[in-house]
Amino acid sequence: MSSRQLFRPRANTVSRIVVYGSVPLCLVAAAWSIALARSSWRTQQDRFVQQPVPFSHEHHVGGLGIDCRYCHTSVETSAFAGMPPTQTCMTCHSQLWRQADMLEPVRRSARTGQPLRWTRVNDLPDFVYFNHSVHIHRGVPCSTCHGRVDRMPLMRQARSLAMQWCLGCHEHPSPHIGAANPFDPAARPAMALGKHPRAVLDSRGDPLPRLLECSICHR
Amino acid sequence: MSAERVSVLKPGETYASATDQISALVLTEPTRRTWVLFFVTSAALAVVYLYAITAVFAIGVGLMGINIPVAWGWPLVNVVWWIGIGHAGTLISAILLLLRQPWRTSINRFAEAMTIFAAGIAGMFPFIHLGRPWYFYFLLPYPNTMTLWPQWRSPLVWDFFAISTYILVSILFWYQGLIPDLATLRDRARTRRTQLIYGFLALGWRGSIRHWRRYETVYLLLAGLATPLVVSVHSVISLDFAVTIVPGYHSTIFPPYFVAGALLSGFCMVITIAVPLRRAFRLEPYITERHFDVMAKVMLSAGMVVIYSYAVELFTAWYSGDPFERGMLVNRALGPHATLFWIMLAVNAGVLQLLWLKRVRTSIPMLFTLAIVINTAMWIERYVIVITSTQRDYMPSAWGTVSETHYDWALLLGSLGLFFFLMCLFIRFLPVISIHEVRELIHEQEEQRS
Amino acid sequence: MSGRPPLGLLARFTSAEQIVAAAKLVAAQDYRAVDAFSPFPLPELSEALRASAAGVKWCVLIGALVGALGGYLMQWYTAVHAYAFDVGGRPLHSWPAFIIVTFELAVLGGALAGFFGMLALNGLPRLNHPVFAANGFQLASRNQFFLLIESRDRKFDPKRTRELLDSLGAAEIVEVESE
Amino acid sequence: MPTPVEIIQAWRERLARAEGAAYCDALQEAAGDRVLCGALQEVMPELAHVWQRRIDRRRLLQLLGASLAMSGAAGCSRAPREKLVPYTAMPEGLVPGIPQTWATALSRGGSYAHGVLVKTHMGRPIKVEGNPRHPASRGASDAFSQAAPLELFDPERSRACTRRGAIVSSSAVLRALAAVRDRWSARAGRGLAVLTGSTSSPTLQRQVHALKSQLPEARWYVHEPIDRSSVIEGAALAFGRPAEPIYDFTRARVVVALDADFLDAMPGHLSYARAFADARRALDRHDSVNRLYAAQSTATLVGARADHRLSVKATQVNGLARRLAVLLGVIDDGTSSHDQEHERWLRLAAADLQAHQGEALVLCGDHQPAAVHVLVHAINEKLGNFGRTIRLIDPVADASRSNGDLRALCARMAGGAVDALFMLDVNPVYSAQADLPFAELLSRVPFALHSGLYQDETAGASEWHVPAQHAFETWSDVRAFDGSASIVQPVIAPLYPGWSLPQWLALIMKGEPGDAMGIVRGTWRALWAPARDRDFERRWHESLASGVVDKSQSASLTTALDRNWQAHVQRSVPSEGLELRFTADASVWDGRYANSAWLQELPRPLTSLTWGNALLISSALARELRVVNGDHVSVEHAGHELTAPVWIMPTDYPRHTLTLALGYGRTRAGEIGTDVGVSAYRLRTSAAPWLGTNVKVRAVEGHSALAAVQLHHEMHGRDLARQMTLDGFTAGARASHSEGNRLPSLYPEIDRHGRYAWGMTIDLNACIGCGVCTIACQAENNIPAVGKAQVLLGREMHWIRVDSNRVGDRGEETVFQPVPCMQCERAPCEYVCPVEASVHDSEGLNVQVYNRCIGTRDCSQNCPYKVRRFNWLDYNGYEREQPLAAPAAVMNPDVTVRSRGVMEKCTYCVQRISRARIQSKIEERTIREEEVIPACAAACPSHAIVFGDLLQSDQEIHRWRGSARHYVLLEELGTRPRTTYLAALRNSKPLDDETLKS
Repeated sequence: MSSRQLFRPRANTVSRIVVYGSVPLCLVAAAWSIALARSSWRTQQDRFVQQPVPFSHEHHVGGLGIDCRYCHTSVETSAFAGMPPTQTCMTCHSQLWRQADMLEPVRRSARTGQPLRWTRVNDLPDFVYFNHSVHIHRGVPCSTCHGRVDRMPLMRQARSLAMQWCLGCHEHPSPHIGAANPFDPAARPAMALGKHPRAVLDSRGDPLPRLLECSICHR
Repeated sequence: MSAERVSVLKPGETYASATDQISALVLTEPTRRTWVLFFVTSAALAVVYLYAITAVFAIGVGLMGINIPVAWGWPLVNVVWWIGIGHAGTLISAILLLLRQPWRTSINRFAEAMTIFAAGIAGMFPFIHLGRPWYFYFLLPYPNTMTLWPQWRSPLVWDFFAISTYILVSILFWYQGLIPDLATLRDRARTRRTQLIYGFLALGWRGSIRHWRRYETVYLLLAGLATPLVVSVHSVISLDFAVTIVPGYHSTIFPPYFVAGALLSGFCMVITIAVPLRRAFRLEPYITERHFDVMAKVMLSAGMVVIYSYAVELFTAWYSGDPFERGMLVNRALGPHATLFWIMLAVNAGVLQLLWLKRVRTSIPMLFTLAIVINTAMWIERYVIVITSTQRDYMPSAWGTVSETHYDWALLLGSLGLFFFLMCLFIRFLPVISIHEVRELIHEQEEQRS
Repeated sequence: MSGRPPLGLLARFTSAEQIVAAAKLVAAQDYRAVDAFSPFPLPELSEALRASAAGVKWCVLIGALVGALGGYLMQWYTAVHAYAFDVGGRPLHSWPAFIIVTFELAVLGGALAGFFGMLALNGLPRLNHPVFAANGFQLASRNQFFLLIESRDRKFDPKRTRELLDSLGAAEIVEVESE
Repeated sequence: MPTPVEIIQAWRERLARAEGAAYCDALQEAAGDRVLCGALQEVMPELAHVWQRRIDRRRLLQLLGASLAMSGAAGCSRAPREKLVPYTAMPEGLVPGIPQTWATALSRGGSYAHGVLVKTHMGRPIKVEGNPRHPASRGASDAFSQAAPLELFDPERSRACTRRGAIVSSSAVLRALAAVRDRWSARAGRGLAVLTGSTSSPTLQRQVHALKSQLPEARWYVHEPIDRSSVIEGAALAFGRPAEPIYDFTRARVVVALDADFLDAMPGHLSYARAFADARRALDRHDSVNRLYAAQSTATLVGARADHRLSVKATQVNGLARRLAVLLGVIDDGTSSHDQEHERWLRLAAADLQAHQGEALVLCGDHQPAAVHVLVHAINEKLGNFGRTIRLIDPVADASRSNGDLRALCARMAGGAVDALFMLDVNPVYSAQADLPFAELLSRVPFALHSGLYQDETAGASEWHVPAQHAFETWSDVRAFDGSASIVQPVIAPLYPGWSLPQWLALIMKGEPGDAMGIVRGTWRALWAPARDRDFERRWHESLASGVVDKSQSASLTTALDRNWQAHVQRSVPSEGLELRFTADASVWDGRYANSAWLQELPRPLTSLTWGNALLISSALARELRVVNGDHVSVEHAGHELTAPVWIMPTDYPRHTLTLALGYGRTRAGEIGTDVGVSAYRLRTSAAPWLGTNVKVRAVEGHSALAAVQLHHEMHGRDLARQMTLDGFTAGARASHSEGNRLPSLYPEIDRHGRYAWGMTIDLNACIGCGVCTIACQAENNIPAVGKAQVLLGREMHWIRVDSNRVGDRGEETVFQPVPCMQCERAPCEYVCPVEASVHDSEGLNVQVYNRCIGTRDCSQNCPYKVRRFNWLDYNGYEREQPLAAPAAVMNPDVTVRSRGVMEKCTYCVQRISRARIQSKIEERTIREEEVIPACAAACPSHAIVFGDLLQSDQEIHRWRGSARHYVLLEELGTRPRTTYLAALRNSKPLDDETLKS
């Protein structure tokens, strides 16, 4: 049998990296996957999507100052805020920008009766039951979840919409509610204006922990 | 004591002969036809296993024989059975080490391997049985965007931790035991490739006496940790059942009952493997009749505890006067699966008694058959516990049962295939007997003589 | 041969008794930088060379404590504070239910710490070590016993040390090159 | 308007252009695009079978895929972003996301309607509730109306006009029609025959009248497999004019039902069940409780609930009625019943009736011959029950203008006098009596047209088929058992081409369908004859809004017994040998509902059989024949033979009677309904449609597995479904063993600080075991049907099961027990769940978080009530096509559709609670009692389920829980259920000797 070394000295380092490095490696992998779940790649946050018509909230809300409810009619009464029917667009655009190519899909829809097909931007999983009306009624400003749409030339998802994010408010609702006019893009919750909405909530609704229960959002 | 120590090994063995002979099994021994036969058959079964798992994942657990009320079927039976088999290894290596039982030396290595493979397979079944296995990680405590954590009151979570800890610790224990022998193989290996492989796995072990000192200490401490662990594992498994309110599950005797059952089936499996191994690789000098005799005694004592547990269950049911408990027993004895119940009793309470006879304990063929028969009966015992309990529990209107499907069989036989497949590989590539401990034993024997 | 002084002298003994006796004498002549290699643990030998295992014991203890404490705190925090659920009306802090996971993690912690501690304190893995180059050292894993006196020992003297080892009945004495 | 070819070409190009996810979108859209579907139908009639079978996207994709390279298919791996498709013009009054409710009416079988409220979601009808303002419903509904939305969206509904199976355009039908019209209109309608089911529609009656006057030679025939002809005939014999009796159970202290299942089989059964239950509600021990005597010739719900039950042959009922009449002195006739048991039962009943003149009620089953009805009328007359507990009205389904039934039609067809036959909403080829060669005669008719919801047997046998419109798609009107009328209004635009019944009559008379609403309005304008147009509009809208036409129930007839009524009384001797009873099926009625997976899987009352019928036989007979459940026997009756599997009934089932339900053995019902069970029509003769006598039965080779849901009806001495005797109850006994004290527990008491504490209580004394709660729950909660094979494995998914438990010394009495989730306060299912998928909320709900569940099933293992259900396979068709999966359109958007591997269970309709909670928060008030009613409680005919908030002491549930009948199921387990029970009551008459003295 050879009496020569089986391994070169370098092998020591290699083997130590392999043995002792395995543990940190696992941790890094875990951290990476945890980070990935929060990345915008996963949550689709701040991603722009192709729409049939490049509708600009910045122009209509910020510029013209049209109220949210003009298009999203059921936001105060229903779970679903509502998407404007073609008619709503045509109330103005039968007069304004009648030739604009940009608006051709709208006019076609009005002509043929074939609806516009928008791509959902703020999309919750089917097993989550979010209700707009009750949040509006509690005075949660639209901007809390949708961001400053009056500054969005194209619509994008302003928040991660992860459960963690929902719970952020549901755990401590007080700082997020009681806005005088939730529809004002610049609306701010009561607390930010020095009022105390905690009382507001209790006088109206359930004890706070209720808001963390599964059955509030899942059915 | 001393008399024992001597008689464990056949006399006349030296460091050199032991070292050469055992390492030769791995390094120089030509591949035998029996081994190939075993290997191919078990590999084939392992493929069946993989197929069945894939199908169940892709189509649903509905492929197996389960329903409401019998929502836990063969997979759970298999978990309990395999985990039981996974007990003997650690017991032999850890507890007997603490008890300074020299006879463990020749069998602990492959018993530990057996433990790891069995526990690993046992660990797979809970996931096979999950409705949505792709979400298994919900059981892990990790920071997630739902801010949810495991529900720590659930015995299933305890299980998850117990089994994974058990597997990890067993692997550590086993690997540490291997290190000096890997060094031995490194030094005996003829080809460069094998030298490099064993050399790397040996982590550069050079037998320094200072290393040996720490090595021994940690080995003892690991044994000390593994001992309560091995007892805890099957106790925790038993809690899956014991903490429920199902008649036939809800019973305080379960933890010792399950541990004893585990030892019984575990030792059955050790014997089942030891016999052919010994024959095939001429290990008679190292695995002697005495080993079998002792293992048989362990089986017997464990078996008696199991019988006692049966008795306690019967007594409690009768003495409590609880109609549901009684109904459960009536169902076991006369219900749809009564035959299995009686087979279980006949074998585990009846046939087992043969082990009182020394003739039986020392006759290898008889012991071998007994081991296999009892192990089967132990599987049946788990079947009786898991399935016949919810089959007819509180509300007769909800009673019902369901019978197994091809997939249940495929998963059971397949898992056996995988197990023996891994054993074959182990036998071929690693020393089946702890070489350095044999050397130590020889050394002690010499000291005795001088 | 490199210019640097050799690592030390390696003496081969053929039996356990010999090397134990030898080690005792060498220690008596208060050589400090001495190591021995044997195919199996020899308690007398390690005593002779005052090999200590205190370190690994601490590793295991600390590992186990960290596991246990971490385990229990994790359960308590997640179940009571992070996200408290009403589970069948059970108390949030159901300590009896937390014991098992705590125990399992204690064992896991201890085992991991023990194993890796043992490797670390032994300076393993170390695939390349001068003694491997020494002639016939492979037998250290078979039936031969080796005693190494390192040249860094202040009492080390190439000539006298070799004589000493000779007198102790070494079957063979080789010089181990330094790395 | 582009040609079909162009349309398809356009799609080809669009798909060819699309890539990846966009490609998926396009395909999805294509699958949904009706224009494209229509086009494909027209250009590829060879694909007709595809349209006749279930549509499913995948098959459509295959078709499209075949015509172009599936280049972008790889993109399907990642789910495409969802689309938002707003209206182009928003319908007025619609608020997206908030369901609308419309009042209309549905009729079980053909004629007798009950009012319903249809909940539509974004225009899709998804749930049906009873209409509280409708006399026949009183808020309850039956299984068929619960399944109506599924029927509406059944992809196997007939979707196109066909001629000999090939798809043709509706214009082609009109052309062909025009041709034949010329022929008959030239001959005053000679050769024209119209076949419909029996109808109570005023509009149809008016149109038929018009048809007759316009075309005197035209013929109208009525074919209703399950009719009441003998009832009407009986009244005619007794009173000299056709009439129907209406019962008032609230006033009846003693009810004697002679083979009469008024809880299930009779028109008005919903309101009867409610009235009957109310009359024995007895929360307090001083409340009065009625007493029910029931003689039954097969297993019936009335028999199960009876205080005194008697099992007889159907032919013995006449004898019983006679004897009863004798005992009451109605007629005199020496013969006394030979059978001691019968005599005893009769004397008890007679004594009770005597004691309660004017507040008693005797009734007999619709299937009993007219002679028995005559006797019963006489008895009621004698007891002075008319005007009190019973009144007569004109027949609701007036058939006086008809030229007879199928037999008459066959005779005419045989004479070759029919050259144009319209079969509207009927399926005679399947349901014709065995002795009528209808199919054969039909083949000789030159012009045969069938209109129906499905491409059924008759459609297959007739040259022309036109899809009919579903009751939710069209205008019509219909009347209830008491004559009150409802306007049937559409709640959704027709999904497929076709015409409604009124339009068909218009087509036949005028040649064009006209507009259905106009026709119906015409009728009511004529009926109301309003002074001013405004009055009409007001009444019209009131009727639509309330769902019932005000003051439209028929007036009571004041008629005395006909002078020589006794002439019609018969002295029929009971038949020797075996008798064969035909019954309407609880799930498919006469076969028309056969293609509904929900109904097929709904356990039949008492037997708990699903997916098919079986020949019910007594255990004694089974012993003679040496057969076990499922073994085949051959039944031979009047020269017709049929092989059927047997189902053995418990001890109290009449020994010499076989029972076979109608409506099975369909051959062209669709993928779901075809070849399920055996067709009783093959044994049924037009001479005796309800009863076969001298039936021969012998065991033959063969066995078929019968999918029963409940395998054990005995309780093995466990006190689960409890029953008290009325005497015990009035004496102050309690049903609960713990006397209301809570059992001790090692755990600290729970205070959940909830604003509400929901609870449910189920009255076993009111439950009639009909099982409507089960299917109502299924419809509300998107519960999948799993099919016979899975049911056989014990994997049915119903969240609330109705156990029928045998109680009493000989297990001869039945107590029904609906078992939903108990919502235990100390739920055993929760602490074993490793992932918090099963947790509690502060309002006491044991919630199941589907999206968190990983399917360990430990919760079900640990549930002592075994009320949890598991998705063993992909039942909802997420991953691959599932023939039984309900179409997405019918799904309730408020409830998660569960995927494979998830545990599910009753959560007190948490979606309804949430909706109410949110509304109450917005209005800053607490939830009102009537705001949250779970689907099961809402549908229950007998108001056996009450739900409410335990914290608001003024709610009904508190009165229920205060009752001495209140108890907790398996209380000793300490699970603290929120769902509790009221024990059933048995009000048997004490045996005093003089009543028994003969």
